[in-house]
Amino acid sequence: MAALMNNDVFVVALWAIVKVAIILGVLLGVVTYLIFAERKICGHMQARTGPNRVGPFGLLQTPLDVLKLLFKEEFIPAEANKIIFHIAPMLAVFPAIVTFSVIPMGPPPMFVVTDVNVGLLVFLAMSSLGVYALTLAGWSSNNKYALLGGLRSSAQMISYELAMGLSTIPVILRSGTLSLVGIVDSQAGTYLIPGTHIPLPSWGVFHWYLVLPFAVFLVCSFAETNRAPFDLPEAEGELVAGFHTEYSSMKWAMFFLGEYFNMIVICSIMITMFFGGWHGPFMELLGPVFGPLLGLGWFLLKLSAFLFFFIWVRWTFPRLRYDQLMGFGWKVLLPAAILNVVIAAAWLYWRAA
Amino acid sequence: MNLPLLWIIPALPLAAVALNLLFGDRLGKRGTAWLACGAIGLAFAAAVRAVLHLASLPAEERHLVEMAWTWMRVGGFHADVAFLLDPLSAIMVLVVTGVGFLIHVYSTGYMAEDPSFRRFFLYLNLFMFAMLTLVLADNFLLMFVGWEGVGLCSYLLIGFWYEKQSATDAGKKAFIVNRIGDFGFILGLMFVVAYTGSVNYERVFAAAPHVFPAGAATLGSLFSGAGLPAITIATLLLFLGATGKSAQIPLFVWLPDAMEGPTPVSALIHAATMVTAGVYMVARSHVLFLMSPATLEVVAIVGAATALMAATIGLAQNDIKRVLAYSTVSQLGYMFFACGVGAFGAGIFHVMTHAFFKALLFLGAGSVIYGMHHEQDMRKMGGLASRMPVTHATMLIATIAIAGIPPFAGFFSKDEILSQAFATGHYAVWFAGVLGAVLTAFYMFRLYVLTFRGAPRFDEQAAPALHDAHVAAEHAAHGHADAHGHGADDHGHDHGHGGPVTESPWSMTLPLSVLAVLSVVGGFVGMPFQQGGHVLERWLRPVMEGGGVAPVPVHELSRAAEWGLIGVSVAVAAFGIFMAFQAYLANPGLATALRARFAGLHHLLENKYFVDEFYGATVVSPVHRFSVVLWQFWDEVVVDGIVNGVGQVTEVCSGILALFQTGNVGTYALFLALGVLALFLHFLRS
Amino acid sequence: MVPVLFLGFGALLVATALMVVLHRNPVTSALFLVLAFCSLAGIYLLLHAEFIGLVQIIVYAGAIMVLFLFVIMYLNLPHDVEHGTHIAVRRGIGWMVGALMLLFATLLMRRGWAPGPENAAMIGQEHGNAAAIGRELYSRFLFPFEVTSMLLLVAMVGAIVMTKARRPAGEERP
Amino acid sequence: MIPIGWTLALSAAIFCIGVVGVLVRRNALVVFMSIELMLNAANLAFVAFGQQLKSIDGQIIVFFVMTVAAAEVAVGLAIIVNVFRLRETVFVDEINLLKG
Repeated sequence: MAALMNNDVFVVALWAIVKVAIILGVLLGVVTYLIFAERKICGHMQARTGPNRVGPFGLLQTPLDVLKLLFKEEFIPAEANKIIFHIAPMLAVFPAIVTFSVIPMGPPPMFVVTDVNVGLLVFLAMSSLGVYALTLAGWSSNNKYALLGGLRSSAQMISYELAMGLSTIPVILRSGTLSLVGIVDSQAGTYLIPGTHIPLPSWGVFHWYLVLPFAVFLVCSFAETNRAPFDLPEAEGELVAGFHTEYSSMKWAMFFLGEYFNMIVICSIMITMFFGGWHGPFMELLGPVFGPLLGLGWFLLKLSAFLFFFIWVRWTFPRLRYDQLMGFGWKVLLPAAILNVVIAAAWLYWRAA
Repeated sequence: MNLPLLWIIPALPLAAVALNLLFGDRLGKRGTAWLACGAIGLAFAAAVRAVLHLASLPAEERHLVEMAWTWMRVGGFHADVAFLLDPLSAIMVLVVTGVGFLIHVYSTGYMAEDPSFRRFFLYLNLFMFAMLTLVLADNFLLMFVGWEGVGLCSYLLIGFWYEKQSATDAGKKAFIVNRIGDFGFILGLMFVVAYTGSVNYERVFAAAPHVFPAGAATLGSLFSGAGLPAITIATLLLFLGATGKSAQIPLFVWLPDAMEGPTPVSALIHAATMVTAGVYMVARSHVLFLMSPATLEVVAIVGAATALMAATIGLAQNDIKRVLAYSTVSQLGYMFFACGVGAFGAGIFHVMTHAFFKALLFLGAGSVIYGMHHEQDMRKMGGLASRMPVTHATMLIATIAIAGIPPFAGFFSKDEILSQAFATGHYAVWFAGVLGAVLTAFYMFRLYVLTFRGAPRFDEQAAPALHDAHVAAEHAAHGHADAHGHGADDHGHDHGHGGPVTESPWSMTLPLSVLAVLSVVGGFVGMPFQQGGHVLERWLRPVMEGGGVAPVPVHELSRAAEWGLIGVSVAVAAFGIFMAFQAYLANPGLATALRARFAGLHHLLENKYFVDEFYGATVVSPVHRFSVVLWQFWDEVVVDGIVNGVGQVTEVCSGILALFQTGNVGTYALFLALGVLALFLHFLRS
Repeated sequence: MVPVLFLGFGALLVATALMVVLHRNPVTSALFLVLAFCSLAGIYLLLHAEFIGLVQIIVYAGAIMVLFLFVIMYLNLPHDVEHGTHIAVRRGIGWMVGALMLLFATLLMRRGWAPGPENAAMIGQEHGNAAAIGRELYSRFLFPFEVTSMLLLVAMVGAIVMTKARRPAGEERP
Repeated sequence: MIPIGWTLALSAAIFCIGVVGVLVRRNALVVFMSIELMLNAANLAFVAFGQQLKSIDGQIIVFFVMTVAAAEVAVGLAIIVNVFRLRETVFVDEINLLKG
């Protein structure tokens, strides 16, 4: 045992496993109540109270829904490609979880699973893998609507990945590294607005040349998570329920899980890149033990804010038409992102020179 | 005065051509006429300016070269597009632009009815461009460009009325005959280049005396062909080119047929300018010719023979333009034997005067034809003197001039030529010249009398009918512009077609008058009996004495001898004129009697010594038969056989190879993989 | 531990590649190919080529293969029918050639290898080879880099033009 | 540190599998995928050699190969789609218009 403890590889692996376990556990809970929050919020937006029967304030509503889904009968359509039909939902969840391994949720090393020097690439890679879940689900369930949904999702996600990837480049240019931890570190501290004495946290979004990238990234993140107003793969108005028309019970739940995971992931990434990650005031005051905890707190705070924003948007905006979606992605976001890259590069070069 | 812009002189007509091509259809007839004439007029002005500048220089510096750009540079050989203005080219350029301008003006009247007015002036300007290039070139190559250009334009213009078989045939004939001459020219040029390594006049003439192996060939050695020096061959070939262009024996046959073209064309190209190109070329390269006495002999003999022969033919022709054509040939003969006897200056002098009066004669003839509603047969004319006073007067002047009566232009030049021939001891040639002079005087006045004097031999009242009949006939015979310009009946011509015979419009008479004046005074530049030679001689001296080649020996004639010669030539001219009046005016019986007496001779002359038929028998038909053989055997059997054979072989081979072309990607990939395997094996075994 | 991982990834790679070739359903082949690429990316990671590894996933798995899937689904291809003698023959030949090639390749690689010129140290390993690659791309390989961008542009335009839906004759393309 | 022999053997194996795929399959798309396999085998070899020679160039070449592969796939798939529109098939042995 001691020998094992001295084997650092083993230790690292052990720690990683522990962290992953914690994250998974927490995430599942979080998602459950994220759904609850969504229903509540949309209820209040629509001047109703939302779920409030089961348990106090309806708090038990979603856990019991999950339970129900677990026990529901599983239906597999005939002529479906069984294997892929089974794999697809897992694919929806797995990339998101992988991405969590590189997100710094608090000051390293405590709150970071691993710090790979190409963390951002990991995120991009995983989000690009996210396509498969929807595409395959749509294709394998041998259903026109599902297939259409799958095709839509694949086209949509590929299109928006471009803009998303490009909009991250200014951030990389600024921080000079692909490691998410490095990116977060590059946003530590504050800076004075030129010409004034007003201090600003030197978060990405507070630098003028990163505002537009942030906007682009935000829009793309909606598209990547297939959430309104970009939820065309499951546009219930046109395709019964899009790619998961044929799915039921736990597989269907997996898709939901995946969607919310992705949401959380992308929000964390946004925070990491544009909102200083876990950085926030008063951390130095609390000393080495509680300071990091506070960092985690800041991170969670920002995260919840973003999640609220996502829900808010979903229940506010109407769905785009498909051609609008594509046109917007290719003709507006992509050029904007490219413009960002040029502007940021020029600005940084000029400032460095 | 800064450098005269030489390049602008040929550039102007070219620009006119371009404009005419681009916007001609919008310009309309007036615009086209203005454009064409304006360009030539400006060219004339530029030429005058340049020549004045040249004259302002001291004699030995009169040699302006203007480099436009380097044309080609191949190894040691290089040719420029460069223009040379020296006394010789100065005369030529003045004559060409001046006479050319007048003839352009004339054409605006003469061609007024022609539907393809624009095309005519297009060709005419193009010709001017080519001719000026020829004249102004400072090297043989560029000269050759102009040479070919004028050839092309003459072809185009002879065949101007291409819907007429005879015209197109004449055009082709002219072109082909010229090709023979051009071939000689090219070969001669190659000789020159081969020996002197350059085409530039200066370098060639400077180098020639040194590079060409000496050794004067005599006339005898020409026929024996033994030990013929290169210079002789070269000059002979060049002279062959000259005979082609200038219609000398043996290549003169095309010029009379060239009369199928519009009369201004005959005047400009086939009388005044182009046909003298040969003379110009010989005079230009006199250095080379002087180096080869044998060639000079040939030139002199050919010239004299042509002069005599053409003159004799001229006696028996009835078509007014043909008479003039043969007189042109014979006059060109004079020029050549002037060159032949080494009197290049005299030759150029005659070129100039001849340009004046021959152009005048043609234009006058054109005016007559125009007035006669395209009647060209002199036997149907007569008594026009009263009806066309201006034409008559000018024609008379020109006729006297060509006949060689002092003080008209023709006299001076012709007399100088003859005296030179005498002085250099070419007595036979001289005698031929004198004989030619008699004949010239005779047939020219025959023309004059038949046309203008005596009683009219055409029915004026019946003119419309005659004309209408005639229009139909014209199509077959020598139908002209208006043959298609207007159908059988519309007589909307300003000169009242079919109406009474009247004088031509001013646009035609004006040039006539100008040319008349020129043919009167044109000869005074060559007034004899002056210390150190007359004006023209002194003007040309820097050119003619350039190059260290001894001129043909001249034993100075005594003043008395010269007077004698003058007396002789005047006398013979007078005799000819007298005979003409006798034969055709005083007692017409004489002519018929003569014709009856020498029926055979007359028949011979009327048919131009059967030269065409002779060529047809000796050259054309053998060539034709040979080419038929080539066509039916060589081309159809051998060449086509080879081609088809290649095709069939390819087809068979590809048929075999196509088996590998399965169109199946998999197979290709398989072959590829096998190839890779082979490579692997190779590496493994190595 | 690294060799173990390598062997694992390698085995996965070979297996999935074989499945790509063997499986009759294009979609399944494509998915196996994705898997193969992912394991290849893993191998890249083990070879300290993190950047290439992840680009591998992004480009191949994330873009190219999605394109493949998209096309397959768009054409709605069924299982490939592959029976008949000539196909069987070709299959036999194919496998034979492949085997031979592998044999020869191994034989070739069994030979001695001349040691190549060794750089002093792997450039820019300290902070990820992404930085190093970027530096090289924008300095020594700048021209090929630009040319490649042009190539991509051309390919994009070409693809768009080719797949544009045909209009009936007479009607002009906008 | 992995011995280069392993990597090369692996890449050789993948390459040969790709070859087999090209030779055996008739579905143009699968053939295409096999070609991609070969490309990746080459990439692997490049990376391995780069590793061996302690040079980054191998990976840069791989980068370029990937770009070219992307372009190639874009155009190739476009061609296949067109062919399918025209001939209703993607089987390479049924498309032999160029048969000599």
